[in-house]
This record gives sequence, C-alpha cells and structure tokens, in this order.
Amino acid sequence: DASAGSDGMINYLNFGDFGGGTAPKANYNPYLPAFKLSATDYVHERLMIVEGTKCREVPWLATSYEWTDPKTLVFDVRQGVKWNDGKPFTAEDVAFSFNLLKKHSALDSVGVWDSDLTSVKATGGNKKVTFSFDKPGATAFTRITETAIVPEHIWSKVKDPTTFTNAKNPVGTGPFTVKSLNPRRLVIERNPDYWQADKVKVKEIRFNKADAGGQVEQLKLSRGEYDQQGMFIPDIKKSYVARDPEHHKYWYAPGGSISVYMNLTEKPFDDVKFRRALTTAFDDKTVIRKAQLGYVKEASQTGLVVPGQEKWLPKGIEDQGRIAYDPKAADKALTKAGYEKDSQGRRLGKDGKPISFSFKVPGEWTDWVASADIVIKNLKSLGFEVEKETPSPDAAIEDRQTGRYDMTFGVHGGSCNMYNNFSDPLNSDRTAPIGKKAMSNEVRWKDAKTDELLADLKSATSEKDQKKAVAGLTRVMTDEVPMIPIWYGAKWFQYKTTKAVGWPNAENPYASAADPLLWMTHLKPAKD
Amino acid sequence: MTLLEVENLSVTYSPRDSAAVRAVDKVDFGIEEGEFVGLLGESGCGKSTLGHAILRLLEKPAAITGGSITFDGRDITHLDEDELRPLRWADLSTVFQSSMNSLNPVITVREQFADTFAAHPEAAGDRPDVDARAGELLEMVSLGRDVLRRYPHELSGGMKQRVALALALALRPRFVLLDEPTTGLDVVVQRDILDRLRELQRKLGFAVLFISHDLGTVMEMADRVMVMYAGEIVEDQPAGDMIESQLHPYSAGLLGSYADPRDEVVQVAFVPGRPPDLSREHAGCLFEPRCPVSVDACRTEHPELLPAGRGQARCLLVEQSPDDGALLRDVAPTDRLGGVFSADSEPRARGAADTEPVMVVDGVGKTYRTKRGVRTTTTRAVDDVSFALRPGRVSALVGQSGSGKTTIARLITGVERPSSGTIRFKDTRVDTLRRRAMRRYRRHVQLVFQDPFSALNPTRTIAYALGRPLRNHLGMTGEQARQRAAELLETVGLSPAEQYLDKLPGQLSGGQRQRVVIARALAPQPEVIVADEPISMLDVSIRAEIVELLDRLVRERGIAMLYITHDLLSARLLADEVMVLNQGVMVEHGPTLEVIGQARDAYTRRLLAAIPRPGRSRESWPDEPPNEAERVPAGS
Amino acid sequence: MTYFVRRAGFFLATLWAAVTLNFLIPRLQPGDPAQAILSRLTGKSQAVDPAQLEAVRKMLGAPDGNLLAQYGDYLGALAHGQFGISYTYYPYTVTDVIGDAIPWTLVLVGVTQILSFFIGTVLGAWAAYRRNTRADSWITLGSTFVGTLPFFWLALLLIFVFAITLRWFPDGGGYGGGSQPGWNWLFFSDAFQHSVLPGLSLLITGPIGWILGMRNNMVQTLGEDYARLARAKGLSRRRIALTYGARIAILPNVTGFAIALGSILGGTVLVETIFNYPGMGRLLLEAVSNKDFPLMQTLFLFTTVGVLIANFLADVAYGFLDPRVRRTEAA
Amino acid sequence: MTTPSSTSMTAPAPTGAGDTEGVRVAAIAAGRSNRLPGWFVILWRNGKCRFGLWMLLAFVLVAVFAPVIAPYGPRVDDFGLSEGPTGAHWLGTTARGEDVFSQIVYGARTSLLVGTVAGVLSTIVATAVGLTAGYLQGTVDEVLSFFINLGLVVPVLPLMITLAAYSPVKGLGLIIAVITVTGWAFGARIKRAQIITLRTRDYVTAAKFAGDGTARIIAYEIAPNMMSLIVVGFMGSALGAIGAEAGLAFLGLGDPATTSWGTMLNQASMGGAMTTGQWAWLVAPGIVLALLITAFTLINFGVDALSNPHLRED
Ligand SMILES: Nc1ncnc2c1ncn2[C@@H]1O[C@H](COP(=O)(O)OP(=O)(O)OP(=O)(O)O)[C@@H](O)[C@H]1O
Ligand SMILES: Nc1ncnc2c1ncn2[C@@H]1O[C@H](COP(=O)(O)OP(=O)(O)OP(=O)(O)O)[C@@H](O)[C@H]1O
Ligand SMILES: [Mg+2]
Ligand SMILES: [Mg+2]
Repeated sequence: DASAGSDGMINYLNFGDFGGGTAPKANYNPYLPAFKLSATDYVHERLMIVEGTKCREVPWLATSYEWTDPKTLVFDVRQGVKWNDGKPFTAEDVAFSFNLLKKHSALDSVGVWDSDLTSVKATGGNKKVTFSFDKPGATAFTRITETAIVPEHIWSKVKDPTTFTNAKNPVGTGPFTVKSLNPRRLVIERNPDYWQADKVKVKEIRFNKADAGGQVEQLKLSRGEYDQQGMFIPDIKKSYVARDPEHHKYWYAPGGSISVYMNLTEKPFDDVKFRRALTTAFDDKTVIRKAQLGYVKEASQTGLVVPGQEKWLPKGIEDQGRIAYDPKAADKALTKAGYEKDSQGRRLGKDGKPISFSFKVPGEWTDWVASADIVIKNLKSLGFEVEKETPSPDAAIEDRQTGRYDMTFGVHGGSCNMYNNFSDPLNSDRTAPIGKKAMSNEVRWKDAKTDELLADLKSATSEKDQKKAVAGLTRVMTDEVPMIPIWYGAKWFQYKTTKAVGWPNAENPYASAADPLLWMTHLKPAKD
Repeated sequence: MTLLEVENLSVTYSPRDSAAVRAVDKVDFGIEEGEFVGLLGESGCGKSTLGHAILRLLEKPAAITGGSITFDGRDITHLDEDELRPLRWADLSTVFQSSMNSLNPVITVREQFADTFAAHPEAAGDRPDVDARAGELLEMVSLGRDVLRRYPHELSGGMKQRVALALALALRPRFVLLDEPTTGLDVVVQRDILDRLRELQRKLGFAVLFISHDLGTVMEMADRVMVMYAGEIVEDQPAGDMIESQLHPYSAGLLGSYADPRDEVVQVAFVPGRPPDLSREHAGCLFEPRCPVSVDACRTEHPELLPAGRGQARCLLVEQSPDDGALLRDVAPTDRLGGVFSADSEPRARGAADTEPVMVVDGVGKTYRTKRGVRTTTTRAVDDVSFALRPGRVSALVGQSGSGKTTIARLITGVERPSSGTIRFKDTRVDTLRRRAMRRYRRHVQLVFQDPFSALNPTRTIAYALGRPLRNHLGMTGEQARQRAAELLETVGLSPAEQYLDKLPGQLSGGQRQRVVIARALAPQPEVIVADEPISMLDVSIRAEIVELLDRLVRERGIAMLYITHDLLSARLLADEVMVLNQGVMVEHGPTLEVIGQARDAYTRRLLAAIPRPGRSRESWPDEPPNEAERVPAGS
Repeated sequence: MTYFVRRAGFFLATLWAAVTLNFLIPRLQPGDPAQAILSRLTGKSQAVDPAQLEAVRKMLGAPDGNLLAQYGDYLGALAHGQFGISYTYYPYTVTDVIGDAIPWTLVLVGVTQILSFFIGTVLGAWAAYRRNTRADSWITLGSTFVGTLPFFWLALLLIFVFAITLRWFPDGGGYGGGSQPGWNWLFFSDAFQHSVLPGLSLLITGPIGWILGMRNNMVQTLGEDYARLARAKGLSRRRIALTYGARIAILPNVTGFAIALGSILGGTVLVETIFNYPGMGRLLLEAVSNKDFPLMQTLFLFTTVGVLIANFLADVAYGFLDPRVRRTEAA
Repeated sequence: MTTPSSTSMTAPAPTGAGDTEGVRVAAIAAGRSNRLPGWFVILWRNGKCRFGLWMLLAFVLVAVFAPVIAPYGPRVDDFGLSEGPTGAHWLGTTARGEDVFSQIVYGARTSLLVGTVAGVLSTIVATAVGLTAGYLQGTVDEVLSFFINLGLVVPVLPLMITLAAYSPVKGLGLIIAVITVTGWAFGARIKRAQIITLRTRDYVTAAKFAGDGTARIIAYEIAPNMMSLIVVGFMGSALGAIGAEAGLAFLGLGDPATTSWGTMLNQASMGGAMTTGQWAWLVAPGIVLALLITAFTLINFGVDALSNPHLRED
C-alpha cells in the first residue's frame, strides 16, 4: 500500500476542501481567516490550543501560563522551537504578532484588542510574554490562544500586512510546509524540523478542491476518496458508512445552539411566564429526526453545549438542562399564565384577541424550513395563529439583526469562551433598538442581573468564580427563557481508517473537527 | 417540324385545404421552330401553370394529371430531374412572371451567368469566357458590361428584367417561355425591352411562348395568339386575323376592353362577371354565364376546340355557323357585351372648364432628404407644380414611375406638407393644417388607393371599413351607418349590398375590393377625390368597369377629381384635362384631346409612342437617348 | 459621421445603464458582503463571531454610507480602469481573478458555440435539402428530443455515467490536481480531458436552435423564385442547395451567432457550476452569492462589452456577407 | 422560431417577422372548411405540432387534476427516506421522505403556470413597447428603442441571476417577474419591425382618412394583423420561461417552498439522489421537463408553419 510507508509513516492523506473560493489563489496570511487557505493552520501555530469539545487547554508554543494578577497574564514561551526557515522562535515574535494586530485592527479578527488589553511585551529574558489589561481580563484568554504567531523577521518587512498574501514559502513554526498549490489541489508536506516532529506521522496532506457540495462530492466521499472530509451528506449511514462499515466513520460533534428567538420587545413574548410555558412546547426530537436527519442532538436550555461543556452546568439540573416535549404541560402553563383558549381553540392574548404572529425562516435553508414547519405545527396545536415567512437568507439575517421579526431561529454559543457564549446573545451592550442592527443580542434581552453576571464572568480569573458566574447565567436561561434552544448545529466530520487511525471521535473526543493540529499529533498508520 | 407539341395536357392543384383545382384542362397546341406565340387570358386562367408544366417546374400541390408534352420529338412529360437537366436552359429557357425576384440576391450577375455556363458544358463549351459572352448578351439587351460586377439589388427593376432576358438567351435556347416578363415596369421601359426582344427573336430564331394579359402588346408582337379561359384554350388564331375578327365571344370581350387612346373615338367594353370555380365540375360552356350571345345549348354542351377560319375556336356558335364564325362577325362586338364606355372628340357633359376651382395648387415643391448611413441625399420629388381642380371635372396626372405623382396626391390630401408653395381648399390653407383641422378637412378630400389588396384591412369586415368614415365624419352609428354603407355599395355596383357587408376583403375579388375602396372614399361625401392609380392592379376586363364607375360618380355628384395614372388610355377615357409630369416637373398641361393628339413636349411624345399599335406599323421613336433614368452611375 | 456618433453614443449609454443597474441591484438589497462571506464560511448552523465580522468589514471597506458618493467613486475608478479588489479573493484584484477565468471560458464555451453553430447549420441545411424525407424527420425530431433535454440535468447524468461509473473522464474542474497550468503538453491533455464532458453536454443541446433556424430559413429560400429559376437553369441539386439555398439562408443566423459568441464571456453558469469549471460563469455565481460587488460589477461589464462588441461585429459581418446590406452600410 | 433550449445559454436564433397578413388569409381559407379557427387548423394539420398539442394537453390535464392524480401531497413527508421506486411510491421518496411521483405531478402546475404567466406578461410588455415604439416613431421610438436594444445586449443570465439572488423575497412571483424583465426585448424588437412595415400599409392611411385616431388604429387595424407574431412570441417566451425557471431553481435561486421540477432537481442533486441510489428522484424531473419543452418545441413547428407557408406540411 502506497500510503503506509515502511518507516512507520503515512505517505499521504487526502483531505477535503482548502478554502479560498472556487478558484483559489495563494493566501497564507493567518490574519485573513475569511480568505486564507487551510494550509495556513498547519504552518502558523498558536500559544495554546483550547480544543473545541471539552475546552481543554493544551500547551503549544507556550508551555504554561499564569494570571499574576487579574490584569496581568504571563505565558512561558516554549524554547528550542525554530521557524521553518531555520531562524529561532522567540517571545519577541509573539509580542510582535500581537502588536501587529494592534496596529492593523482589520487583521484582528479574533478581537484580542477588543478586550481590555493594553499591551503585550516580551519579558523574562525573551522567554515570557506578558499581557497587561486595564481591567480584569480573564475573558481575553481564549482570544489570545486563538491568535496565530508570525515571524517578526519576515512580517516586520511587510509594507501592508492587510493585503499581504504570504504566498511564497510561508514561514511558520507548524508541522507542515507548503509543497504545491494549484486551484484544484493544495499539498503540504511534513516539516522535519518541527518541534514535536516525532509525533507527526503524516508525510503529506493533499487537500482537494471540493466546493461543489452536491452529488459529485457526495459520491466521491462515499466512494472513500477522502481520508478526512467535513461536508454534509444525506443519509450518511446508507451512503457512506454502509459502503465500508469497517473504515468509513463519522463524528458529528455538537456546535452552537439553534434556538427559537422571540422578539422580546413584543407582546406576548415580553412575558416571562409565556416564554417559560413554551419551553415544553417544541417537539425537538421530531425536529432532529425528520428535519435534521438525526445528525444532531437535542439542545440544553442552559445555553451550554452538553455533554462537552457539562462541567459548567449548575448542580442538580435535570437531564443536563434538556427540557422534554410536553404539549399538555405547555397548554396548562399558558392557560395558567393568562393565555386561555377560546371556544374555537384559539389561544387568546391578555387583550382578549387571538395571538397571531409570523415565523421567519430563510427559504433556501431547507432543513431549517422543515424544522420550522414542525415548530409551527407545535405552536398551532397550542392554538396560536402562526404564519410562515420564507425570505432570502440575507433578508432573514438582516431582519433578525434589526429586530424585525416575531419569531425565528437564531444561533448562539458553542465556543470555549464562556463569556462570549453568553455575552453575545444576552449582553445589553450588544443590542440595539428595533430598526437598528444589533451586534449580536438579536432577541434584545436587557436585564441588569444578566449584565452583572457577565461582568463577574469577565473578571473571574479562577475557575471557581467563572463557574459561579456561568451557573448564574444558565439559570437566567432556564428561568427567564430569553430564547429556547432546540438543537445543536453539527460539526461535519467524516474520516476513513484505511491509512490512518487515531482520529477524534465520540469515544475519544480529544479534539474537535476544527483542531487539525491536535489530530496531526495523534494520527498513526493503520495497522494492516 | 413542330418544336413543341402539347397534347391534351391537364394540370391539377390538389391542396390539402380545399378542393382540387383543374387549372389547365386538356390543352392542345404546338409551336413551330422560330414561331412567336402569344398566350392571352384573364388573371388566374391558368397561363403560368401551363407555362410551368411545359418547363416541368410544377411543384406540389400541382401535378400534371393528363396529356403529354413533346419537345423536339421527345416526350418530356415524365422525364425525371436528372434526365431533364441537360434539356433545361440549353433548349428550354424562361423569364418568369416575377423575373425581378428571380435573380439570386447574394451573387453577382456575372456569377449567375457563370453557373449557367458551368451547368451546361455541352452547350456553353468547356471553358467559356464568361466575361466576354455574358457581356455580349448584356449588350444585346442594351446593358453595359459593368452590370456583370453588380449584385441584383444594385439594379433597377427594368435592368433586372433585362438581365433575366439576357440570361434566358445565354445558351441560345430553341424555345423561350416568357411569362409576363415586363409586369410592373414603366410603360416606356417596357416598350424598350419588348422591342429589343422581338428584334433578338428575329435575329436568333428561337421560338417564344409569350404569356401576358396585356392585349395590345401581345397582339402587336405575336405571330399567333392563343386565348385561354378557365384552364382551356378557347381560341387560337394568327394575330392579324384575331384583330380583325374574334371567333370566341370571350376574345371579343377581351379585345373590346382595349383601345388606342390616340384614336378619334375611343370605345372600350368589358365582360361583366367572374370566371367559374374550377374546383367544381361544369357541364356546358365555361364562359356561358358571362356570355352575351349564349344559346340554350351552351348550358349543357361542352364545346370542343375545333378548326375555324385559319385557327381554332371552342364555341358552339362557331361550330354551328357554316362559314367559320360568320355568326359572330355579324354583330359588332361592343354591342354584344355588358358595358360600354366611350369617349370621342366632343367635350363631355360635365362641369364647365371655368367653374370656380375647389382646390388650387400653387407653385408646390417637395424635397425629400434621405439619410443613408453617413450620406444624405436630397430628392426633388415635385418641383413648382401648379394646377386647379374644379367640381364635376377630372384632371388626369400622368407620368412614368417615380415622376412624383403619388407625392402630389399626398401633398393635396395633407399626408405630407410641401417644402414650398401653397395648396388651398376653398379658403383653407391645406399645408398648415393641424390634427383636428386635418380630420375635418378629410371629410371633404378623400383618397382612392391604388392597391385594393393593401387598402383594406384583411381582418376587418366591409361594414367596418365603410362604417368608420361614416361614424367619424358624419356621426352615423349603428343601423343608420349600416344602411348608408349598403347604399354606398349599391352606388358602386355591388348589389345586393347585404351580401357584401359582412364579408372580409379576402373573400372579394380584386374588382369588388376596388369598388369597396371607392365606396369608402365616397362615404363622407367629399368634394374632392384623389384617385392614385386605382386600376393599375386590376385585370384589363375590370379596368373599364371601374373607369365607368368613376365617370358616373363625377358626373352625378359634381366631384372634383384628380386621377393619377400612367395609363394614357384610361386618362383619355376619363379626364377633361391631362397634366404630364416628368421627374417632378409638369411638362405638359391641357385639355385631354389636345395633349394626346398634339403633344408638344418630347417626353409626352415618348409616352405616347410606348402605346402598342396592334396591326399597325409603329412610328419610330422620338430621337432621344433611351431612358436615362435606368442607368446606374458607374462605381456607386 | 452622425452614424458613428450615434453608434458610439448607444454603446456608451448601454454600458452606463448596465453598469449602473449592476451597481444598484445588489446594493438596494439587504445584507452586506462581510456577513455573506462569513456566513458561507461558518455555515448556517454556527454563530458568526462579531469580532471577525468587524475585522472583515474594516478590510473590505464596508460599503455603508452615501450611495451616491459610492457610485461616484465607482464610476471614477472604472474610468481609470480600476476594477478594485475582489471580496471573495481578497486581497487579489478583480483583474487577477478574471484573468485566470477568461481563458477557460473562452476555450470551452467558444469552441462549443462554434461547433454547435457549425453542426447545427450543416444538419439544418441537410434537413432542408432533403425536406420531407426520412433524413429530415430524423434530424428535426431527433434534435428536438435531444436538444430539449435540460442540459444541467444531462450534465449530471454524463458525470454519473462517464466520470463516476465508467471513470473515463474526470468529474469536474478545468484540470487535475496533478498538473500545473502552463504551456506544457501534460497540462493541455489534462485540460482537454476535463473539457470533454462539459463540452459534450453543451454540444448535445447546443445545435438544436441552429438546426431548426437553418432548416426553416432554407426551406424558405429554396421556395423562392431564384431557386426555381436555378432549377429551370438546370443547375445541379448541390449547387442549388449551396448557392441558392444555404448561402442565403445562413444570413439571418449570422447575427444570432455573433451575439452567441459575444455572450461567451458570460460563460455558462449552469455547466460551469456543475462541472466546477474555473470559468466566468461560475465566477459570476460565486460573486453573486458572496456579494462580491467589485467582481460582479466587472464580470457584468465584461459580458456587456462582449455582447456590444459582438453586436457591432455582427453588423459588420452581416454587411460583408449580404451584398444587399453592404451598400447601405458602406454608404 | 425561437431556440427551444433558451434555458438561456444559447442566444435565440433570429426570427423573421413573418407575413402576418398572408397568415390571416391562409388561416381563413383553412378554417372555412371546418368550424374551427383557421390558425388552429393549420397548427393541427402539422403532424409534429399535433403531437405537441396532445402532449401539452396531457400536461395541462395532469396539472389541473394534480390533487386527483397525485397519491399524496407534494410536501407530505411521512414516508421512508430516499427509498427507491416501489408499488406505493412509483418513483420512490426524497431524502426528506416525500413522494417523488406526487411532486412530479404537482410540479407540472408550477412549470405550466410559469410558462403561461411569464409568457403572457412578457408578450404583453413586448407588444406594448414594440407597438408604441414602431407606431409613434420620433422621440418616443428613440427612447423605447434604446431600452429594447439595452434589453437585447444586457446579458440575460447574469442579470437574471443577480435579480433573483438579491430579491428579499423568493417565490414564483419573483421568478416570473425576473423572466419577464429579462425576456421581453427580443419580442419587442420583432414587433417593432413588423409594425413599421404595417404602419405604412394603405389600410392604415385609409383609417386616417376615415378619421380614426392613433390608439384606435393600433388596436383595431394593426394589432389583429400581428396575431400570429404575437402567438409566436408567446410560445417562445413560455418555452424560455419554463427552462429558465428550472435553471434558476436548479442553481438554488428559486423558492424551495414551491414544488417545481427545477427545485426537485436541485434538491435531488443536493440531497444525494445518486449516493443513496434513489435514481428516480433525479431522472424523473429531468425527463418530464424535457418532455414539456419538447411539447412546446413541437408546437412551435406548427407556429412556424403558420407564419411561413413554406413550412406547412403537405
Ligand atoms: N398553389 C396553388 N394551390 C391551389 N390553386 C392554385 C395554386 N396556384 C394557382 N392556383 C390556381 O390555379 C389557377 C391558375 O393560376 P395561374 O397562376 O396559372 O394563373 P395565371 O393565368 O398565370 O394568372 P396571372 O395572370 O394572375 O399570373 C388559378 O385559378 C389559381 O387559383
Ligand atoms: N418618403 C420619401 N422619402 C424619400 N424619397 C421619396 C419619398 N417618397 C417619394 N420619394 C421619391 O420621390 C420621387 C417621386 O415619388 P412618387 O412616389 O411621387 O412617384 P410616382 O410618380 O407616384 O411613382 P409610381 O408611378 O411608381 O407610383 C421618387 O424619386 C421617390 O423615390
Ligand atoms: Mg401568371
Ligand atoms: Mg405612385
């Protein structure tokens, strides 16, 4: 077998798409996440990797970190690491990278400098990097770890880093270097001088342009032409796994929550009792089975992604915060809250008029439309008059941002940054009046207690304090019900074990689909 | 030896939509080598069909359904296309009825000659010198050699027909079929081409079958004339004999509708009625319903084509007469026919020449500016023309094609405004009228259109066509308008009117349509009528009918009429005064007899000279270069 | 002179109108490019990071603010031949991106258009020549059935049969991952292999219009008087069919053909999309879905200019081929 | 004739204006023997066209009686996912568990609706613009001609995609609007050319002499004589519209909520009809679409014969 080298190495692996549109052009600038090619993630590394399933912190270019006080964060930079052009990697490079983003805010796509960061300096004899904040800066931690580190000796000479494509032999510390690129294929090869080269068993990775997404890609995947791919494929058990049950595997880890958003500035959604009554109204299981093809998991009302983030759950919560479908309970709760049914079975508002509203869902997203159909059916059976509207995605997103909707689906959370997870959808700073675009608080939740909890979380450096704040926030979610999570968006991840084993999966969720550097250090040649 | 022998030939059209039409029925004749035979007949009687059959060019749905064609002793009735090919053009050539459209528009004249030569190496030689031979042929029809390099669209109609003629003679054929080769041409040009043709025929000695319904020309040119009626040959005589005496009543009627306008007394007649429907079987003589001298037997017995005099005729009366058609000769033809219209040297009983004019045209000129791509050309269509129209009188405006006749009609009727001069209708200046006033003006001045086929909307009924002017100009509606429309139809001789009111124009014959067009012009009771060549598109037999109608209307209603034509005969019959137009300039203006009798202007004399004189030797051409307008300037 | 002024005037006015339309249509609609790009990147089921959105907006110079001012800037840049930076391929310029795509489209669509026209004209002429024979029926009916197949659907079937099942041809792309674009044999043969299936799908459905058009025109010309005269002249069937039939019947198709050639620049969106062909059509669809205004505008400009030029050439060619027009046009 | 595959890729072959009056006359002649309208007789007599008319009739019947014919609703998703053809589901089921056969039946409605409505609308626009420009001449003509020419040279497909992509609402209405907006120019140009020859007809001048006004002349004298041209234009537009709808839907620019053969193809393509072996889901809509377009193309043979006597079948 050509792929299993005699030297205990894997000759090459075929991966899926590598970004950059339909006719990609070389771009390895790690600060242009929307435009870079995927090789960038194998060339440029970060101080630490917070893996996406359990949010473990894995030391990488930094060996450890310490909050010397709530406003000061110090990383110990790994020693003996070399750039792939042979130059040594130092703390200066780290400081340079962060300061580059300060200077060119357009490159700061992670938003490190949006926090209360004031300065980044190489300290401790070029072995440490010190981040200084003017307020407690704990929330900035994941943002810092998400920032790629670039070599000062190259980038300091770049005139305009915002248009720098880093196209020729990109210099980084990572396990791979770019071998060749044409618009159909990107090839990277193992960096023999990598600081943990002994762990990398893959000699070469070939990314194949696979942006068609339709039939053809699905066929190629099902035929086993990819060692790893991350795409949607209908009926995966039949069309992929069944083709080679021994080697064709998939793992769809849960991501952000997809929730029913209610416009909290409108009646009756501004009534907490009403919202709480609806928590049992939606048949999540049917949504998942029929509309989402069973690929996803039922979401927890807490706003956390369980089971990955279960350590953040407050004690004593039932079924990790998942609320079962119970239309009778919903009916009872609604009636009790003052929303009675009339003789024709119509649910009446407090003003005595039948409650009617619209449900907006982008018409092109057929699985969402199917989900909405089920949700609407649930609502109708409770006596509401609901009208489905199917605008274009652009219009739907804009309407959601500007608050021009009654009820719709929204996405939130799912990252390892707990502060972002709750602040984005709930922080009153992040909302705007109806008609103006809200930054991220699209339900328009304004609650002093929530803001207070968020402030606590932001400054909490110890895990205990953080847990306390998060527990408070999950309680806001379950008690006040600013939104009703239905399912977790899946992270598509298919892999094949004929050449390589050691992929992350449900049994061994050591990394997420978005952490390739972690699996690169775990993959081993298949035995046979 | 007889070159072409047609025996018992029948041709049937069997279209899918309607019943089969026997367009040619048992036709029998022969043509000798070098003979010039004319074929006369009303439109639709089957002349072209016969011609196509002889050339074996019939296409679906037409087919030869009986009889045979023998050419030079060889039966060609059933030869297939490959066997025919060597015969074509080298032996049998033709000029089509629509010869103006029969040249390939995308190759030069030279190439059209070249491919003819190339197709017949046995007749043209292996490597013919195309330029020399084609040039020679063109010169024969008085065209310059430079025409070879031209494309058909660069030639005028007359030039195209001459090219077609030259092409027909290219391989020195023994037989040429000419199917109305000069229709649509100016009289002067037509004359020129036909003279040349006759000359060539004498010189080269080919036989000709000349199809036309232009009596004068056929009579003048042919050695022998055949007359067709409803798919049958009804008479076949030497031309001279036929002028003298017609054997068949139809031939008599046909010749009766022709006269020479230069004569002292001009008398024309017409055959009323329409030819029979050929899709049905008819017992008896086909001409019987229209025949003024028919007898009972004609209704039941179908006559045979039998020898009579020095020719043949298909008429029971001729058969029965002991001495070759004496019976017919007894009665003057005009007496036997339905309508007669005559003009003699006496002034007519019409409005006086010094009545107050209703319409005065004074020094009118019209210049057209045409933009063609980058260049602008100006055409002086009408130049300083003055005349007056008086009630109860007809002024004829004659002149060759393009001389500006229609332009004057448009100016008078307000369709167009003059570039200079004035036009007055009573006290109104016509040349400055605006929308509303124009509509009111047109209640008084109406136009009779030349082409009855395009002047009536094919999708609207006759009642509609007549109802609109009644409604707009006289405010009549509903039953009243319908009543009036019926009266108008009766006036123009379409009766019973009820039968016509709800018909579509497509269901009427050309003559009937032209009457409707006239009725429409009469509807608003106008004081002035401008008739723009109202008879040029009609069959000869209908022409006299319409002329008579116009004359009656002018007399009865005191209408002032401007009668536009290039046909001097009808001008002579109808007009009190004649105006001759040449390239926009009025060259002659005076009482009809004076202008026709003693033309002062050279151009007028040329026009007069173009009129055929059957049976008489023609006086020579006025010495002037042949028609300068037909020459295209070199290198345009 | 005025003729050329008018022509040039129309050219410019059309261009302006097209460019303006293309400027306005997307901008009057909801959503912004940064959002579009990131939504596509993250997928609909994951939240877009507001920080990232902000960064991308800064980078692209988010098109907020005064529409009129933007329009002015846009026209000004165009006048200087600056088409800007693509939003999809940031920081590459629109010119870079289009420059890569044009050759593909030109070759694939150009060759198939020309072949379609050629095949269609020949078959149509043949059908007219053998009118009402079995050959005629086969050609007209056969081409009707085959030609009306929705060709995007046909393309899918071709892929399935020839690429996936039989593996005779690649399933998409302009060339394989193994070859490097350049002037070398390997690349050309690879590119050819990749063009077979898309080319085939275009060729199967392409000629029908030309076939029917040519047949109808030629049946008509063969019925004209000059064709009958040609028969009377005893010309061979071949000569009549070619010089008196086809030669004249082809004329009306010339304009259509020139326009078809002009629209080549627009590419064939459906085929290029299905086959992942790196041409202009797919670029356009990508630009539209990414709200890549500069790219979209420029593509639109290119296609419009292409059609306008083709129109002009069609006039010229028509004048050259049809002597009846030649004189009026030249005068 | 019009290119049948005007799914938009190939430029439409140019159409001759046709001798519209001749058609009228021939049609009257043809109709005289029967009680049927003449134009219909000519169409019917053409073998290809007759076949096309039968096919179209079949499609119309299926569309009209869709609820009777289809065993299930088009969106009923109670069945197994991506199942192959069985007795209960003749064409199997979709990845979402809908009955493919029922969708095909209901899809006929969409295609015919789009064809008819877009055909009628663009014919109306084309006729109104063409007639006005051709009859009035002068400045009005200049302005309208500019728009006609603009409509002709602006690349249709890009414009269509742009319009369809950026509309905030989706749906059949939008598709119809887009097709109308992009599809009227060609017809308008032909009609303008035709009216320019018709307006100089003597009967038009005669109507002026009879005192009729402009509007009346256009409506009563000219328009009836352009009927066959209008029919030709309608057939072409309808044909193009059906193809365009399917193409746009296939590109994902349609409204997934409407059941059309184009959206079916799109969903089959995205929904793994090939990977799951549910062939019928992909093949069926393509074939019915081809059949419908074929029907229209066949009818067009007859329409061509209507306007060109040379093309009549003997
Ligand atoms: N294609 C056709 N189908 C049916 N009948 C036809 C057809 N062509 C001609 N006819 C009929 O055949 C008869 C003879 O037509 P033909 O053209 O030979 O007349 P013609 O004497 O040449 O007339 P004209 O002087 O007008 O040229 C006419 O009555 C006509 O109605
Ligand atoms: N609208 C126009 N634009 C330019 N030139 C014109 C126009 N109308 C007529 N002419 C020119 O004016 C001249 C006179 O034309 P007119 O139609 O009056 O001639 P006519 O005597 O009626 O000819 P015919 O006997 O052929 O009807 C011709 O040379 C013609 O080409
Ligand atoms: Mg004739
Ligand atoms: Mg005239």
